[in-house]
Amino acid sequence: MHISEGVLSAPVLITGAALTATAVGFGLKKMDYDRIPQVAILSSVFFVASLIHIPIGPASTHLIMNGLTGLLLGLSAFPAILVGLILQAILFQFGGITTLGINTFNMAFPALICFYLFRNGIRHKNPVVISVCAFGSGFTAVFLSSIFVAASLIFSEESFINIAKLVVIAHLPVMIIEGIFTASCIGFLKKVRPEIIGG
Amino acid sequence: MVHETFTYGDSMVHRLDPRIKVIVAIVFSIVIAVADKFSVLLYGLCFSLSLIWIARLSIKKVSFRLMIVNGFILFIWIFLPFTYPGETLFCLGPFNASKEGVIYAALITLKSNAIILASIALLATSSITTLVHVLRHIYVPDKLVHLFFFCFRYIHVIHHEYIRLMNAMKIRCFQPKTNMHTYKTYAYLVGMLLIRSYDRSDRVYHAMLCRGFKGKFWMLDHFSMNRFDIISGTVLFLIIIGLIILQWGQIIT
Amino acid sequence: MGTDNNIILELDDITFGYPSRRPVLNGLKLVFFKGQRIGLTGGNGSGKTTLFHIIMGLLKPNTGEIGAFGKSRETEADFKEVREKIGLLFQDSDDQLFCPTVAEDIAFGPLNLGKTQNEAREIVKKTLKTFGLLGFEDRVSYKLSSGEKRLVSLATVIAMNPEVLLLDEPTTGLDTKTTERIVGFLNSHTELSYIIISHDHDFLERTTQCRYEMAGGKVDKNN
Amino acid sequence: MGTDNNIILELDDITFGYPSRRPVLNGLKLVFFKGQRIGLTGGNGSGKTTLFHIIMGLLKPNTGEIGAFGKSRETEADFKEVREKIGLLFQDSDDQLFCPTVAEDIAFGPLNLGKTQNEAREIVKKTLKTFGLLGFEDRVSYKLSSGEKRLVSLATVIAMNPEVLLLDEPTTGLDTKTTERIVGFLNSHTELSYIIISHDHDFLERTTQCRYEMAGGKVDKNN
Repeated sequence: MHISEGVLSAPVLITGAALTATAVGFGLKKMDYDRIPQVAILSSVFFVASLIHIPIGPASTHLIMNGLTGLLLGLSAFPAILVGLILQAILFQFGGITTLGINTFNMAFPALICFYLFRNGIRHKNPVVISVCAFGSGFTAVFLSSIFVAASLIFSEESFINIAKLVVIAHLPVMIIEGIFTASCIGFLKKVRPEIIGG
Repeated sequence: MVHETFTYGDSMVHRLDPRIKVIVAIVFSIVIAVADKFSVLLYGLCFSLSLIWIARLSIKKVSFRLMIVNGFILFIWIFLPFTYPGETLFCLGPFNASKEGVIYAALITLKSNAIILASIALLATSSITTLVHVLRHIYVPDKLVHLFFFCFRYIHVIHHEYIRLMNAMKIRCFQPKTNMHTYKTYAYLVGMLLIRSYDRSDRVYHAMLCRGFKGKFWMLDHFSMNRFDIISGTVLFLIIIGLIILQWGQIIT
Repeated sequence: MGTDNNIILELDDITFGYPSRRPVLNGLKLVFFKGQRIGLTGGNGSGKTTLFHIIMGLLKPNTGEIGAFGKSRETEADFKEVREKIGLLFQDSDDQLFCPTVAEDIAFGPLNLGKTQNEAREIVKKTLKTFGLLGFEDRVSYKLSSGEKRLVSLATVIAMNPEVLLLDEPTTGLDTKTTERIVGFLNSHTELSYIIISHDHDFLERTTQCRYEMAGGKVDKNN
Repeated sequence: MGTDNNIILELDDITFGYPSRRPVLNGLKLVFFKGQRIGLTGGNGSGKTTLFHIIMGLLKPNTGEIGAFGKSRETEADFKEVREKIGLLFQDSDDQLFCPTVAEDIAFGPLNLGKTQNEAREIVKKTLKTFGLLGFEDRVSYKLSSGEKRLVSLATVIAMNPEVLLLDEPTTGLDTKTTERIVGFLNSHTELSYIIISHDHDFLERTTQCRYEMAGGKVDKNN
């Protein structure tokens, strides 16, 4: 869900950059040097996994996983997602320098929201609650991201409204798949290494 | 997967001090992103194209990257002319395309391509390892620089683990389809990668402790500017200042 | 490619390598017949594991032809059928097991082959019984001991009911008891043809009829 | 703890394990003297790697006492000194090489020990020379071949000038030439005491004086 370079207006770019800078600064401050390897190596997993193409009907989508990132990394999600996007920008030219701020914000803020909404839910004793919360996290994160992307477009230029609507609608099946994916993944971690999700 | 496609070469752009390249890329991108004059954007695109030309990058590979990037731009061309208010330029059935809409879409196309081409020419022609050192020099927070490098470093290792697990799925005749079995299988694959990475990050941290880690990362200095760097840097900045004057000069005077 | 019904594999002039390094396989030839039980030895880096991965279509050779079950195999689609009939045991069990529980890991292959959940459950039970692992269904694969992981990995392969096995170092690091179980399994399933990579000469002595050696990117018949 | 100056390590009654699993180490005893060169063998999962990590203070034993260099070692601060004198080569080189360039990886330890940038650069050069890797300074660690990675990993350990080495499978997956280099290094540095975990009997034969085996969570003297 990257917005390309050159599309957004200066105020939106600047707001995105400022919000991201603040949140990343805060995330870094809360992250000890000792935790750098862990946050970084998990970010590598998200980077590699984002290249997996998952079929939906005749088309396919790639995994976004910001809900899962939020659940596992909490406050570190902001720096982690920023790092992932910088790498994508340099290696594949997905997005670029001026959109780094807003693109990071659109992906990472929903991750953070899901962390606060669902972190207790995925530590619940009842496996049904865990599944529902993990699904909720995957679904909500993508939903909010698409809303934020849409909002960034509309704030830049009102006539982007149709494209903005399309972004949200096109991501509806992705939200469901991300929900299922996140629920299965958290279920897996819960069974195999519950320490990871603090359960 | 994470091949640094444009990194290796022996052009003037490849030899230029990477600190200059990164700063030029950042300033140029910002100027183009906020500029709104056709002339400025056209000159900007020419600037990026000449950098690509000087860097002697494969036209085929560069065009391939542009194609991917312009996917989103295509959407803008499909929608924007018909929704942007203004004087009607042409009609397509019941839809009226406005002249202003077409101009706006063209501006976006120019901006996007100018910035992407500049990023390819200036950033992708340095290795990530070099860029990591540059980031440290331009006062990016220490922790972020190390997070960035560690992430890049272990992408390679994890990609190998990913291939091995994909092979394990393949030899058991896994076929991705639109069904729960497929989504669950991919979730297990990612879950397994996450668990292994947790364990690996512990081991890496232990290896750091064994080498006396006390909360500080080290980097050795690498860069030194020569005359070529100073001259090229000055030329590049003068061009960007020219673009700025062309765009906003009248406002100041 | 040969049309002899008894030929399982026919590799001709296979070359494989990475740019700017010495080729791993270099003009390799191999014919493997139904009923054969071959032990494959050779030094580290001699290309034994690479050979197995080429046979399964996980690596594509730079040059050469691969025939399997009477057909030439080139595309990903060709190898799908090969993978239904040949089971590969990876050198490292951690590469083979990725499901949360032992039951799910063993059921994965059969489900991919179109079995129903109930059929898969039956297969899991039967396979676990074969390896003396009954009661392991709900154990977490990741937390098994390395011997148990090895047996479960073999079980995931056997669950797909293959005609042919390629076993890559099946006994490395195993205790005598687990090794005995594998020997017992192989010797009691005479319908299976297989190639075993191993450094354990004693094990090969008891499970194979002949010994091939890999060197210089080629397979040499030893005896 | 003993006061004999020649004792490097003295482990007494060490138990280590994870909840609800069989303990990995179980009442382990080990005395390791200056000048000793021990080969350590044992099946997968027998606890060899765990033992090394316990010695370095990376894992804390559930029970038991660890003495090193004449002092009892318990806290993180105690082990800092241990880690300056004992160098551990990890089983997986990718865990050990975490810096952008080879030079930075080798300089990391010396810089942490308080050397200046210039001194560290000298050490890098000297160490690379020892392993025949001159010119590798600016190579990127993740692009090295597995043999080169192994040598650079060993170089990062040696750069800290340790008295004792713990080498975990130093030759797995290495070609003969690289193995020879490691053998050459070990045999020409007679001042080093070490314990080597390896499955490669030939390599142990050439580099160690005696063989210990791990089984049942304990170390047994073999000869």
